[in-house]
Amino acid sequence: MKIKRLQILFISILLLGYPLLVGFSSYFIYVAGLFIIYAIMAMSLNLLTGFGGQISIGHAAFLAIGAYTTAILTLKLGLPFWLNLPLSGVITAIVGFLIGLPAVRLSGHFLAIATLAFGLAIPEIMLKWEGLTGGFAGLFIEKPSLFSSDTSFYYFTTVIALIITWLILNLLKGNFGRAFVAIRESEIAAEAMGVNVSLYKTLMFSISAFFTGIAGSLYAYFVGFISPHDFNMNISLIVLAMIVLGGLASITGSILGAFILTIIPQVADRFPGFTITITGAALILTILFLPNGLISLFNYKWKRKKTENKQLSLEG
Amino acid sequence: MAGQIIIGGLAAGSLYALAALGLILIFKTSDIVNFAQGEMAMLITFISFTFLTVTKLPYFVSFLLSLVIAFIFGMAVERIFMRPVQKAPILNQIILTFGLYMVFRGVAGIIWGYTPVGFPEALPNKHFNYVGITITINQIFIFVVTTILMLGFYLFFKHTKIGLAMRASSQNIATAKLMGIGVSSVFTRTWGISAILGGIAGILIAPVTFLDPNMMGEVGIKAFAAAILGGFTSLPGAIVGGLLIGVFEGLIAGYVSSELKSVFVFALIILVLYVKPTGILGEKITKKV
Amino acid sequence: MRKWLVNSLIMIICLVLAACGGTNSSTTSTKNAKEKSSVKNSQGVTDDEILIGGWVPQSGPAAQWGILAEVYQSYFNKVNADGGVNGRKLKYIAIDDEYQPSKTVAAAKKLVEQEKVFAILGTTGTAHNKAVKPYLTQKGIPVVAVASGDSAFVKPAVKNYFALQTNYDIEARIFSTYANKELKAKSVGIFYQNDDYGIVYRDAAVEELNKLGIKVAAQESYNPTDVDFSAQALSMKKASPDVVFLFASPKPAASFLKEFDKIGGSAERMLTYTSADSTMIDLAGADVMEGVLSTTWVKSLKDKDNPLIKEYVDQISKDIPKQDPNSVFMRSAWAYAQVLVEGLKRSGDNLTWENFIKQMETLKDWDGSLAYNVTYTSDYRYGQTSVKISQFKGGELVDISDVIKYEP
Amino acid sequence: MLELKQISAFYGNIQALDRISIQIPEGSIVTLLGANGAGKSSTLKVISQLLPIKSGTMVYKNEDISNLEPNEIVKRRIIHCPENRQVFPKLTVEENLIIGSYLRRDKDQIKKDLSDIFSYFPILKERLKQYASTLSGGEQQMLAIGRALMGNPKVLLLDEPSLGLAPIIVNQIFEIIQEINRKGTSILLVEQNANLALRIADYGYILENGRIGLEGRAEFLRNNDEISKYYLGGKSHAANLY
Repeated sequence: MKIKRLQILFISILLLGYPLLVGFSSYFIYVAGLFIIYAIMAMSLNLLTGFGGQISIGHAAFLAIGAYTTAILTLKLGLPFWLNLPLSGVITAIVGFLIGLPAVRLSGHFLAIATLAFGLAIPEIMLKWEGLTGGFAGLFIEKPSLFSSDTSFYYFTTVIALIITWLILNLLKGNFGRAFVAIRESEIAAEAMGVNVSLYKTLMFSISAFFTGIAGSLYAYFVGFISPHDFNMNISLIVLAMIVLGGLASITGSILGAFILTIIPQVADRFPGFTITITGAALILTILFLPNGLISLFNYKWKRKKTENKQLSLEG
Repeated sequence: MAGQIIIGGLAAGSLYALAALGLILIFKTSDIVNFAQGEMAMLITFISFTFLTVTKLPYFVSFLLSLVIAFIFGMAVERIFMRPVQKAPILNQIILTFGLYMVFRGVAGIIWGYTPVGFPEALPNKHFNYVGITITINQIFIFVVTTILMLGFYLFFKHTKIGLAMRASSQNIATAKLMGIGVSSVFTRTWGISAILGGIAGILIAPVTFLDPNMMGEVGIKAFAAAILGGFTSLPGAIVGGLLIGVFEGLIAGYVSSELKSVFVFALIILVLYVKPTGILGEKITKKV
Repeated sequence: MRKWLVNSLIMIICLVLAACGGTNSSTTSTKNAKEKSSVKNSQGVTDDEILIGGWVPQSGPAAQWGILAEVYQSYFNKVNADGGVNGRKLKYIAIDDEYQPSKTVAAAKKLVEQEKVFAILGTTGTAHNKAVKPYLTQKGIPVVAVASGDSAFVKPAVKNYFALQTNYDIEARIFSTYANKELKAKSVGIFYQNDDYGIVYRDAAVEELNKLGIKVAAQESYNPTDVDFSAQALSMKKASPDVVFLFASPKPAASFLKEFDKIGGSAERMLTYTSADSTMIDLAGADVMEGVLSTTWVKSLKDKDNPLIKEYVDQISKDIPKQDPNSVFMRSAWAYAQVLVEGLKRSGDNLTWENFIKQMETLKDWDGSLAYNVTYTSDYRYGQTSVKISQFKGGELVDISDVIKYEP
Repeated sequence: MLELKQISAFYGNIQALDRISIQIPEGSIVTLLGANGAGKSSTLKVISQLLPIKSGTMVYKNEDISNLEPNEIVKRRIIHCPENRQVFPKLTVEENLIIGSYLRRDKDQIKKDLSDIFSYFPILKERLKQYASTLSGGEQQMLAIGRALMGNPKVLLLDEPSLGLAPIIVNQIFEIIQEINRKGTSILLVEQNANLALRIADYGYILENGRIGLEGRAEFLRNNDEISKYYLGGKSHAANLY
């Protein structure tokens, strides 16, 4: 746990110093900002999938809801940004709760497909619901006047990301975290331990959606333009890939995964058509050779834990 | 109008069902959802197309040749990629097949490009009119092929030893080994057969969707939907699911909104899963770990 | 503690490498840009090179547009082989934005700030171009031939934006006028793609048809990824319009036409220029396509004696032998690049953004490219509004009218 | 006929068997006794090759079978009837039995074996078309044994056939085990219930922490109070089972 804290402290110092490193280049700051937003999303998905064992292949839909909530609240109601950010989270959480309700009854592949369906349906609804979402034309969002430049908004995003990381880490340490892991390991056993499985599963969806909604809100401000194209199934897949690549049930792993999969397209964009192949190959190699994700290269603790697990499984 | 919509829906639905058969076969035996199934089908269709256009082989020769290649390809995918994760968690398996999906699609794009091309139909294009309802001979052909394949596999699973061995392996790997079943080779062959099914699906679907690396995108998703709706373990379920989705989306497109037809389909699936979490014809999966 | 140090070290190295990799390349490219050139030129220009950039999706749902980048490169190959532009060779950088607007923003920033290109050429995606328009407008970098016919890039005219392909809105009006005058249509049915592309067409067509007193008998839409169009074809047949407008990309248009033909639908059919090439015959079949009308804003390959056509066919067959040069995408892309290079030529040795924009505005009914009569003024940035009506006849597309110029 | 020489095996890093040597002479019933986790089931898994042999050799009819695949073991008619029955829940009783004869090609003999099994366990004939998951525990045990017999075993490895069953059914099953043995099948029987096992066995091994603690003829083990107290938890323990 200590190592994890220090890693995160270190990452945060680096993120805060990063604009100086790259000489405030707008491109590098933009890419780093995207990375941070994806890292938030990856962490919240990891909460649901890595810690809670609930697969979601439709998480981009939550990002979309967060982004559109911010855009619509800003453009139609003129709400200020300090209100939009939490509201986007809350509204996405409510949707997450509603999605969580039927999802409670499903598990494994069935849940995967149900969330896939959700992820495909939301952009189509956004497209159709022109009056509210601008449909195909998309919506432009001005950055809040307080953080109107890329750099200042980058810092704001970093701070929000750090707060969310802290919240998630604390959440995992508490009763919530234990209940999540118990459900992942065995729903029946969790039920026997007195965990209200359906309640916690629904809550997991809501909490994960809440943070993803906030990421969506930041996305809308940061990119400055949203359209249904931004939230297709590929995004959901990439974010899922991030948490697997980095390491399931690892917060630093999510950050690492988000980093790598934001960077690959930027590095590979000069080699036409190879992005998808390289990303896919990275996924395959990780699963085959580092099933605990890249973070397992960093975490020395992991090895010890693995042998412990083995002993446990033998005894059981 | 309703009659024609239903026929159109059945035609589209049999494509979804056809694409779903391979998915179900793999899931039934090795408990893996193969998200790369559609892309494997696409690759095989491209191979068939290469036989047709570059080496100028007759349709059915290239059809059969590409199915042979499909069998080898499917087995290779299992041996190289899937076997190492046989015991890994579901999520790892899902992600691995997603990885394959990306690589297959990317590689197809690099090799063949993204410009869609036409693909010949199995039979000369003819259509029949009956009380104002039109149906083409190829639609009937696809439907018949799907039904025959489904029936064939049903009998295969029910009445052959190897079919029985596949079912046994899917239920309890260790005990299946104690029966003398070479479980690994059963899985390998399953993937080979699924790739053949995918190939058949791809080659029959290509004249409708046209051939490019994205050809199975929409059909693939609907095939998943069909499989899930039908229960994911049941071959007849795939047919029921596929036809239901085809007709349902046809009716929605005809009478409600053509853009929202997928949304309605997904809503239908979530509804069905909520009422019956194992799908329409699905069995409760009791699995020994 | 030591382990933590090792961890941190590895991470520092990773991140710093990533960051420095970028900064290094940026400093070198600025150095290159400054080394030899006279101070007054804008970025991306050296004594022997002009850097041009753009993004095109080369993977993802719209990857078929990736071919554009190859055509630009092919045209630049030709120009370079002929000695370049005023002694400067053209260098082209394509970035794959995977058809995701957030990546397009990254691509635009990278091109302007890291690669420091002189101009941006032929970039795809209406939504994607819109997403970066505020940024590019603020930078003032010339954006030539946005590969979208959306009015957002021409109305109102933006100083650094030069459109080229026929505006969607205008094409829809040309369709309506033609249906009215030549086809004597009383009613029209519209089949359109439910996205940034199709809806612009639909709205313009509906407005124009209403003006002309023609009934809009049916409006059938679909989503870009759909594969089954039987319901739309059926509704269209039921509405039995005199003319059907297809505002659709090639695959859905071909599927719809096949389906419409199968169930016995009969009407004059008009297809947008995006689909107006031999691909349609390959996809839908010559029988189905027989008699379908379209417009073309790029010159047809039929006119083999035209040196413009000859140089195009020769170069493309050399550089992209796998593709049919008849493709309307490819001919369009060639035209985009031709217009850009003409602007560069006219700018002479004074390669500043300011001068380039001024020189582009000197193009008056310029016919030296595959497009007809290219014109720019300070408030007219359509590039051209001239098309020919063409028709599929006996398995090929032939022009059946002279150039029609539409005044916006 | 089947002989294990100095066999060691591991689960990951944990040693399950430590230099075990066992002999199963033709036509005999040999029993493995010992506490939970002593390595009884692991011994059977090593023989059927579900658990790989780390060191040592296994010889069957003068052939070294230490490194064969599970299906090769089955081919040699060494059949393992696993712990906890492990019937295939979603196959019918009939299909479960047929899968037991997976590697056999002698159709007529299979038919005969099937009717033998029905004569041992008439209840299976009544349940023929039912899913195995619908059977009671005792019926499933019968099915598991029947399925193993469908492999026409020369050596039958039985893992805890009495586990969780009512005494009446246990007696019935043990009678059938003896009957099978009389017809010429050698049997290696793993049991928690030592008294029961030693009643029908010829020879017994007592395992302790993956090693053989003691071995001897069944009557010797059966009649030695010291041994049963020390190794088998005493008479009181055995009595508890009844």
